Amino acid sequence: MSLGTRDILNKGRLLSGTSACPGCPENITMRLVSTALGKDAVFIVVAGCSSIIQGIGPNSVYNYPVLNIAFAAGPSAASGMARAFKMRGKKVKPVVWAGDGGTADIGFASLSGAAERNENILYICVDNEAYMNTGGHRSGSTPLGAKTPTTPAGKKENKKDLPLIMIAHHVPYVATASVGYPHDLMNKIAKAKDKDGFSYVQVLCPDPYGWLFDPSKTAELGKLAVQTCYWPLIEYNEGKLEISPESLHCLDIRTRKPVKEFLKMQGRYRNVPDETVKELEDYIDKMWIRFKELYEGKISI
Amino acid sequence: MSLEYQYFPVSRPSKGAGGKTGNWRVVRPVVNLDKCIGCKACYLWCPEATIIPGDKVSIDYEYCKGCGICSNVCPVKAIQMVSEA
Amino acid sequence: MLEIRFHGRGGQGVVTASNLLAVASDLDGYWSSAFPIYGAERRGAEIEAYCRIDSKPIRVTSPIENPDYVVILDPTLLKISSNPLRGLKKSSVIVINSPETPTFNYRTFYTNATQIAVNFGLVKSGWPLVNIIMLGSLIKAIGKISLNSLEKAIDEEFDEKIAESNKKAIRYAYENTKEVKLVVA
Amino acid sequence: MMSKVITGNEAVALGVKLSRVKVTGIYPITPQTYIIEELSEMKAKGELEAEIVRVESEHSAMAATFGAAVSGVRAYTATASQGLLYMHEMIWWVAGSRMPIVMTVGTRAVGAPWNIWNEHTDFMTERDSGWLMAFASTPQEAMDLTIQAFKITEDERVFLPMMVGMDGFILSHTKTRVYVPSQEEVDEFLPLRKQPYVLDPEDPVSMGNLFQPIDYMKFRESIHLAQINSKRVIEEIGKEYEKKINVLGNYSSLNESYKLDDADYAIVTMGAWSLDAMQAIDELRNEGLKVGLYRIRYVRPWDEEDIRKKLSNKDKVLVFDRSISFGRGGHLYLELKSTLPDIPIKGVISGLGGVSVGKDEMKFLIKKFAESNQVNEWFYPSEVEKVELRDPRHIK
Repeated sequence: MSLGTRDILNKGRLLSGTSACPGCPENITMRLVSTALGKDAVFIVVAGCSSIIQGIGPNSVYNYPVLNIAFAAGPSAASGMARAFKMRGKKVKPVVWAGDGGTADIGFASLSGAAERNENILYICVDNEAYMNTGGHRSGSTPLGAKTPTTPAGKKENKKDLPLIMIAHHVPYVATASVGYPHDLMNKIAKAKDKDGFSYVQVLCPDPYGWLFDPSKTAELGKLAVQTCYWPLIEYNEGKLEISPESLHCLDIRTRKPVKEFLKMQGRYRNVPDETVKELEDYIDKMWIRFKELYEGKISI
Repeated sequence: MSLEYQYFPVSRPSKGAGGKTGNWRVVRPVVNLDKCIGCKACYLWCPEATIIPGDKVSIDYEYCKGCGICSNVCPVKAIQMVSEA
Repeated sequence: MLEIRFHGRGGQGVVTASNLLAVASDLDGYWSSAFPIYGAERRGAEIEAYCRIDSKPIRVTSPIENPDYVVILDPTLLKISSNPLRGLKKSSVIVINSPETPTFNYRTFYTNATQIAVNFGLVKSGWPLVNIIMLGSLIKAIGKISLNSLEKAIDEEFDEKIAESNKKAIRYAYENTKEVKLVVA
Repeated sequence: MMSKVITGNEAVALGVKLSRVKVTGIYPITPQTYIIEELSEMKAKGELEAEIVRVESEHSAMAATFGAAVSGVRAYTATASQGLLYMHEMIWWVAGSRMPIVMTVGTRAVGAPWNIWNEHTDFMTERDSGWLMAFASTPQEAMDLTIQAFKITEDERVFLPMMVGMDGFILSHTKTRVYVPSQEEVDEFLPLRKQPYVLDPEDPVSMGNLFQPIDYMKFRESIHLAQINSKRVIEEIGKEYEKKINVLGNYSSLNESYKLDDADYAIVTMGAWSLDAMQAIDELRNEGLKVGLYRIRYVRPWDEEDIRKKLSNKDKVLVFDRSISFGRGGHLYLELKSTLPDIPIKGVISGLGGVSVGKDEMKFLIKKFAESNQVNEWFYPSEVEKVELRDPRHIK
């Protein structure tokens, strides 16, 4: 554990009095990320909950320079910033802060472009698995079976496998994290920050109001997602895939907690048919077979 | 030419940009100081930065929204959520 | 004002020829403007480019419909369309790449630019580069643009080696361009 | 200052280099592509000290250019047609952020159907976005306006982005003589970059979060006033440019007049065909027709005062538009109409999608207008007049 509470006390850069819903996982993530990043970062916030969370101008609860920008423009604006700071001889990390809609859907082309160019930026996807800011509508990152206002009968497709897609861009660093495991998240952000090139970190952010659970359980859901192996904690560092300790048990199907334990806490999975749960388990199983083979070097991307 | 007409959409970091969010609260976290072991788990997870750390933690009620995460992550159950009513 | 229209095929350097003429004219103290008609044409397709030369700034921007000089880089074009001879005036002059003596009802200059290109090694991807060679014939026909300026324009445009062989070729073309005795029909 | 025979695209690229642009986000689209090729070439040769971000779309080109600008460096991009429309969202974002940026628009028709040739509709559709909008009539002017644009946009009385239009192919691809200033001359003219705020961790200002409705409305009014106040700045800077850089230029006013003082009739144009119009006017004057030209160089700001001053004593005015606001008419016609409510004004739309309208067509139209007023709103030059219009397919 490289970052103890002492560091956290000194470095968190989210100020109280945000416009976020109570129990917001994006706020938890912002506090942890800023702790790991320190001062020398500029945030590029694309359309989403975080556009609102900052509060009303001329004030903002993000104690960072922030460029608020249109949905699809984050990675490209960050690219321009990175080049500008390079020209000015300043060591400042542009950090894109985007939701899963901004990442998996509307912003994907610019994300892919910036990754392909290996721009010196850090992209953080705060993945609450839907367009929460507009009312929880399905995105490419919404999982199979989840009920949303635009998929009232449950989503028919699986979650887009963004971490693997980003790994396939062969960038220096790709990692996943969860608000259930703060130290893992902070360590990964600290590593990503030091890369001289593109890094991508996707943080699972269980959303009480979209997933429909008691906000006091946000951290718990973040843990359950990992324990049931629904959400993998992995790290792809300079071409090598590592499974984070919190997820190592997932490599063996016998040591996984049943995904049902994760689903039953969420209103979006109320009355989910057994066959959907089966399909979801199947998806998780296949995901772990892939990760296992990658991890053991049997296949490569 | 006076430049008074120039007005730009810029902001500066400031506490409470989202308002005095303490009044959103329907339940309030109350710390049992006898039980608190100062581990700061509540501090780590608080989404609003309203836990004031120290040997024992305290809470900034001006901004605390009462989400209850602190109560849930506390390993010694030292934080109780109490109705504001 | 002199108006010159170039006809060739995509890939033959029609646009470059018109540009080089504009640069050479500028070096001789004239105002000039050169531009192509841009379409979605690809290699082999019929292409036109234009050049205007004047002693004062040029204001007209439209394609040249009634040229004083028509330069035909590829004689086979005449078999596929009547475009090269479109809108000619009585006084118009034709400058054509041709192995034999052409017969037009206009004052005509010709040279075998394809042969000259082969002789001087100006062949690229199997295509003889006739565009610059034909400029030698053209300035011979025009009379008031200097070979010297054209050579300077070529030096600016190309690397030394390519420039040298092109300069030799245009000089040769300049000296060996023939005027056809006009036969009035 | 030295003279060179170059295209509009090359002239603009030189202007960008001389203005010491530090970052450019680029994406290819005909007919501006040569600008970004030139810049890439200059960078490869070590002549241009800038970062080039070769992005994956025009939306990203503007976003990258914007990101660089808010981080405190001079930034530039270029586009056209579909590309301009694709970056439309970001264009508004930049103006709303009050960020000085300069962009070239090599004007081109908008699909469908596909058309790569010149018209002004793409450019004109951005006139509500808050950008300053200048339009060149020669490659020389395209370069001059580009250099001036950096100084204008970075003036504290303005702090708005600016796009410089240039007719696709007709200017972008025409090689002609351009007087290119030296680096010393431009350095003397163009000071270090100024902008309203810089995003920097040393002083964490942030841009563009949610504001109250009343603030938002005040921001909008501020853009409006900055547009209006930019007129004086453009004139000042234009005069300075004439004095320090291009003594042959005529930049002391936003727009330009030609043989207008004693004219009975006036025509209004914008862009390259203005020069054909001047030629037509010279010839018509020889025939005894007293006609003059008012050339719009700045669509935004719109110089209402000057237009009234120069045109309100004319018998009638004919406005040439190379763009169309469907169902209403040409954009300049509509602007002129609202500026001069008391004068007979007619609008003619032509030259769309690359239809060639030159001196002869201008002469024909002006003469007809002066003598009989019988000018059709849609003008097809004779050679394309007999275009077969196809029947729409009726779908059952």
